[in-house]
Amino acid sequence: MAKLPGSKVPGLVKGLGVTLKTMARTTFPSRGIKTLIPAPSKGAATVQYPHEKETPAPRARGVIALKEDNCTVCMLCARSCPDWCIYIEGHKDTAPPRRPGGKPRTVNKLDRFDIDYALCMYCGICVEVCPFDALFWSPEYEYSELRLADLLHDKERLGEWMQAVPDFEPYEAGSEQKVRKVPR
Amino acid sequence: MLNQFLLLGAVLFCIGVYGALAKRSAVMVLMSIELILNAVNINLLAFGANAGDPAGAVFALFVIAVAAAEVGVGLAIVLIIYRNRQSVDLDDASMMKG
Amino acid sequence: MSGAPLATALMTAVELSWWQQTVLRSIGVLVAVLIPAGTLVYVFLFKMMSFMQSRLGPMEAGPYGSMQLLAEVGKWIQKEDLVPWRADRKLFALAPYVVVLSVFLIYLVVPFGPDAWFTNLDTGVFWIMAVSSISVVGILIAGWASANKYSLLGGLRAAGQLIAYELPMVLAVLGVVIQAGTLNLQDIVAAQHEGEIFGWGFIGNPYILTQLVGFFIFLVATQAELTQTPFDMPIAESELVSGYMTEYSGMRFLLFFIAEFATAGAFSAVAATLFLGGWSLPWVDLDADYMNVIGPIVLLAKMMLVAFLIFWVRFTYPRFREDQLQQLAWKILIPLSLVNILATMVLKVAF
Amino acid sequence: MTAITERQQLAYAERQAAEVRVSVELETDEGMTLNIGPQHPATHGTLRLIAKLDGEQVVWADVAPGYMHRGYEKLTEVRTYPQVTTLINRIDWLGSFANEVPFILAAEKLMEIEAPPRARYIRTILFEMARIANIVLFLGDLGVQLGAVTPAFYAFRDREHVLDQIEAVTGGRFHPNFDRIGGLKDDLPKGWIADTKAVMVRIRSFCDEIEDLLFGNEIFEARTRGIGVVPADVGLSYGLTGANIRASGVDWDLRRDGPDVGLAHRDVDWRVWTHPDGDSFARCWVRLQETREATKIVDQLCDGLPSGPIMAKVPRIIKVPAGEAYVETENPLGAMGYYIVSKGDLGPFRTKIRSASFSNVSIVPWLLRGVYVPDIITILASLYFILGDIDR
Amino acid sequence: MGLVESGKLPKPLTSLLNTARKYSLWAYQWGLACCAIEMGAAFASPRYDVMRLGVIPLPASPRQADVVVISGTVTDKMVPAIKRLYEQMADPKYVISMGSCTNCGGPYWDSYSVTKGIDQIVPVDVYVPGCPPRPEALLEGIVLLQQRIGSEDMASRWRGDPIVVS
Amino acid sequence: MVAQNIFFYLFAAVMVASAIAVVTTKNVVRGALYLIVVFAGVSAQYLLLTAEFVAVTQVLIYIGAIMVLMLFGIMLTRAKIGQEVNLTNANWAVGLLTSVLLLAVMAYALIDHFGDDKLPDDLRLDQVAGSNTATVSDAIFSQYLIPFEAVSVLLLAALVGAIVIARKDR
Amino acid sequence: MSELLRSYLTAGVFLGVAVALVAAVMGLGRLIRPNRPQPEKYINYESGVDPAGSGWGQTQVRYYLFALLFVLFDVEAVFLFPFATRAEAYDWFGAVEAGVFVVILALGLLYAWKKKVLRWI
Ligand code: SF4
Ligand code: SF4
Ligand code: SF4
Repeated sequence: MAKLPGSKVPGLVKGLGVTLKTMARTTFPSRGIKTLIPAPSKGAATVQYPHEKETPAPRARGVIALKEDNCTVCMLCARSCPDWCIYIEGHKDTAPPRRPGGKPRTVNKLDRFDIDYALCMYCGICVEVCPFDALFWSPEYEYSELRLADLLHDKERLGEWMQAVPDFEPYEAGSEQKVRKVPR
Repeated sequence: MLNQFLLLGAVLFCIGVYGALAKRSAVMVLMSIELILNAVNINLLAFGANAGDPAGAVFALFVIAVAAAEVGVGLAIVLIIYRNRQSVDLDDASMMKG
Repeated sequence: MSGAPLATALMTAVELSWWQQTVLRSIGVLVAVLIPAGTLVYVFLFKMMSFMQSRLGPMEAGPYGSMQLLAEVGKWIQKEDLVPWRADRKLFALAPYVVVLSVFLIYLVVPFGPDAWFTNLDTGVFWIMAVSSISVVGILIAGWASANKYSLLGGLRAAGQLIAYELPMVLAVLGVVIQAGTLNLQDIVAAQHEGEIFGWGFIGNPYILTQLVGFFIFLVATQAELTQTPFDMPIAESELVSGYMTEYSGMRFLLFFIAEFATAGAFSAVAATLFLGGWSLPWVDLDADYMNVIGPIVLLAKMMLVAFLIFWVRFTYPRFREDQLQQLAWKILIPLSLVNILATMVLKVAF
Repeated sequence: MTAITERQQLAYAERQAAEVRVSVELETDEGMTLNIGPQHPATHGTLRLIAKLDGEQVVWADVAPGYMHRGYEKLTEVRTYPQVTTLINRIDWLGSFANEVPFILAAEKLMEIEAPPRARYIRTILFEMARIANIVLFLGDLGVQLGAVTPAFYAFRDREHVLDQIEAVTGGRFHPNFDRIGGLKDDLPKGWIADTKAVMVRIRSFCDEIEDLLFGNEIFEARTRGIGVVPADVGLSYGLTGANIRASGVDWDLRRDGPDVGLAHRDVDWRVWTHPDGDSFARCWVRLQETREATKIVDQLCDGLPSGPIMAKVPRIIKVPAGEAYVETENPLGAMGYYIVSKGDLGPFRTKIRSASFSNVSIVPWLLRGVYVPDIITILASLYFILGDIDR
Repeated sequence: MGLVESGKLPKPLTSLLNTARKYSLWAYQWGLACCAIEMGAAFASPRYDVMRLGVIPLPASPRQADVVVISGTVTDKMVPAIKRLYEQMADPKYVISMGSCTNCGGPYWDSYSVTKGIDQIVPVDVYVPGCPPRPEALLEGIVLLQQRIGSEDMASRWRGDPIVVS
Repeated sequence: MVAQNIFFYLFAAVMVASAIAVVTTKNVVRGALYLIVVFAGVSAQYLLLTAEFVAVTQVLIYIGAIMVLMLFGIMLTRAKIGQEVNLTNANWAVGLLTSVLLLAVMAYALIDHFGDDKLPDDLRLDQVAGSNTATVSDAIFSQYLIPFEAVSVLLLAALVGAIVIARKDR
Repeated sequence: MSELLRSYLTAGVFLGVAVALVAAVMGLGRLIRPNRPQPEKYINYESGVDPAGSGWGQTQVRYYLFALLFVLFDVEAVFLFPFATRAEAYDWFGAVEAGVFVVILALGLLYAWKKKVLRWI
């Protein structure tokens, strides 16, 4: 491979060509008749963040949302979390019977469910192990803080993320997986 | 009016001479020599102006050229001295021959 | 009356004393230095570079980021400027001044119109060459006074490179001078306007046509003098942090920064004057009064053209290695320009 | 600022003293020493290189690693297998998914589980896409190291699309944690294959662009050709792997020549590129070609993707039977392998990680002797190591 | 001793200076680990193009940097270097802590060689969560920092007393 | 004329001061910088003598070239920063004496001889085409042609010599 | 005072003004910039570790040689400039003379080239 294939034109010129082409494409994106009007903000690959935002993939692991009603304080997530960054406290409580006349059930009520996002490594194990569909991933990512302590989200805050949880997408052809539903 | 230039030249010249005699660092000596040459140039131009003759300017140019050559060779020698024995001190340079 | 003032109108309107004029003109030069420098930074460093990389560049500060530069200046002014303990304080402070001033002095002799020039030296081009070589000293001082390895290496490299490319530049200019038969920039412009190529004087004779070799040598040399890619060894970020600027911060760094782009402007202006006919337009009467107004615009346009070439290359190429850089200068450019000179002499005399 | 604890202050002082000592003893003898790193802009990540210069020429150089040591092999001993999987994403952080594969394969080997074909194919696809994401970044970074800013921007521009695809499947831009013992966490979302093919086309055009912009450039060639030549035998004796050794003309690629570890590379046709020169240019060039090959592999696999389950039968609580297994695969940076010792409980008893970059940098002191300062950067860039992969 | 520290600056001038600082943040190019790649994406990827916000990733020397994004795993061996680099930056200077590792150890919370949180070493202005945070998350952090700068009282920051990190 | 005088004395003062600084400073690099100041002054004096071309040449060659060479030389010989060695040798007194005497003699001679000479009221060194450069050029290419060619040979010789010396033993 | 001097005096005045302005801005900066000394702020930047040694290195002779070449050729250029302004007037005679001048120095470059000075040592 002494010489590169097909470099008849001196590489220096070629290089200039590449950059110039990109510049032209950026400044004058092909928009039919309006092409001649420079419109860099259309031509550039840029998503101007504070003003416009791209939508991450539905599976994106942005932030964990908690469906509080589903959580039976079983602690599986907390125990399988590699960072031990889930803090759960609960107490037993009696709920009215399902059928009238039945005897009251005992249910576990959440007192505290915190996830420390300063420590979380976004691995998704907790969501995976949760047997009762209480944890979901939301692609939301905008929760930077000025104080480290604020990165600890309590169960209310985690609950709020539920709105941002998208539905699961259908699978590619040839798959045998069943599409799950997000409890609303 | 003329000799104020000449006097200036003279002063610079003498400062140069002093430096050339009294300095140890070879580089400093070279600088002093530059001073001398400049003094000479001033005189040349002064006389030239006095006579309204470009010859002064021309010779000043020649002197500058010579100075350039002189610095070049001079510094080269200094470098050799330095490389041979990590110092540019003329006192011990003169002590050992070469 | 001294060398004609910034604009004759100014003179006739109010009869200013020579001193006042001069001060006014000096401020004029400063403006003329800063405006192009600023434009270059914004148009090329920010916008053009971004577009070439399919980005947008500064957008938030002002509409399309037009206020960005003001922000920069405001920021740098309130930035603490540090002097390392081991540095030589006085020289450390002196260096940026030397560099900046050498740039300012270049602008002093560039004409913008038949009467719109600051001072019309008989030794125009020669003067430019002389003052532009002063910056080398400044850079050497900066590198030395910082007492930092990166700075020292960077400073020496920069100096070595600047002098290596000063020479081709001087020689390339020499070709033009031989053709124009004068050092005075104003006359050179005139010569290009009235000149003719072997008797064919349709658009006059912008020397880019007859001095093409010289023009390219000049461009390459300029690129190197600006220490821009592919010749940015002295400030090679991935090798010598920021070269001789490593220890500088605050206003002093801003000075270097301005100097860099002011130099870019200066050399493109010089190139435009020497090779593209300066402020003159073909078929337009040279000493028409309105040229005092149009001239600067024309010159700026030509300047931008040259600057575009320079920056286009800057954003495209990787950088040379130190030795390759020197070899290019000594083994190709200088012999080439020598030949160019000889050829020009012969032709000049022959025709 | 929160006060530094006693312990930290002590440690701090100690380390500073150590640094000074290194520097001083280097300074005692002639010439000047240049510290490149720990956070020299050139080394993304924090390799520290100490070079002794004569003028601009390196007379002696050594690498001071350990600035990114995170104690992986120790950490794996206190994690369960699923937790280890997510942890080791972060070893070579550019080709994350590629890190999971050999570990999972080793575990599967111990448990004598076969992942179903569909899982194997998707694994391989993601494996190759990790390689693309990795090397595309290398190509861009290369430009920056050599002073050309633009290639980096192009690289990041087109890399984004690959990451988008990876994220669409795994949910992580480059820390997927998607591989599971016995299969995969989830299946592909709808329309993914079509998008991926489009992206592969983009990547190929990017390769052409880079070839015009950088590789065709005479300056680039002048900078890299004949610089940092690694003879095949020296390279082998230093344990170079991957593109670095292939660039020295050794035609050896685990994906083709290694034992069949259960990836789908053998089902598709592609070629292994080599280069006779063994200099910096060769290394970069080989990587460029590998990117192209990778895109081809992905395309073919996408076409031939079998249907079926993505998970074999595995117990809910994974306990790996006692035993030892070693599996290595051809990662973007070279051969990467895990040696797992299991005592039959939830996590590995001991893990030895063989990472490619570590052996790749071990040649640096030999390679840097007698080169110029600017070439240091070229050579380091073309060797292409990743700090996390060196120090683990 | 500048006017600013003595806090003798008229309000409008202060806000003017703040605005200037806000839109000209030179970021020091410095990557530590995986997060550095996402930072690189935010800085160098045309899709995110941090230059729009006035963050200019030019300087290679801390002397000319205004903000440093500490991105990635901070090992104990790295700490002194980080501290020195921070201190070598010229005031006013800001720090963005990016990623779980930098925030407080992240995946290596139980590792023997990793520093659990950079804010033990240098004062941090903005914490960006994520492992790695996606580039937009970093952009959000930067916007947050800009808001902070815009409304900050320089006197209190620069009167020499260290910034308290709560 | 008056203005000329003012400027002359101004520059002269600066020059003499920095010239003395050159030979007395303890730091070689600083010395070099003072020397640059002297050169600038000299060039200004040339201007006062209307030798425009030579003045600019002075800047180009002395400041732009020779001093750079000097600085290189200094840095090659390891001028340490803030290094305060005694650069003056044992017999500086002799040197001082010599130069002072020399100055006295010269001053006497000069004042005695040129005491009352005036420079022509408007100095004009630009007879040819009103350009000083052209004048110089004509002078060179008429009666000083041989020296002109000699200079080129001299430069060549210097080049060869310097290279031979500097490249010895490497 | 004569045209010439005035035109250069302009340069002088301009220098003064420029320096004054720059200095003024510097002063402004001094007024509004902070000043927070920190223990390590003033140590030289060396990639974050203690600067090894004094920060001084012996540089190569090659720099000197290049500088030397530059000086000599610069002088040559100086002599060529006046000629250039009058090239026409001298006709062939001048051209030949100058040609000889250039060629002789070109020989010098050639010599340096042959002596491998131009190669990076
Ligand atoms: S994502 Fe991982 S680290 Fe974060 S809370 Fe869940 S299990 Fe723990
Ligand atoms: S695993 Fe699910 S149900 Fe159990 S505690 Fe966690 S969130 Fe609640
Ligand atoms: S936070 Fe996560 S992605 Fe960032 S450096 Fe740490 S491990 Fe890597």
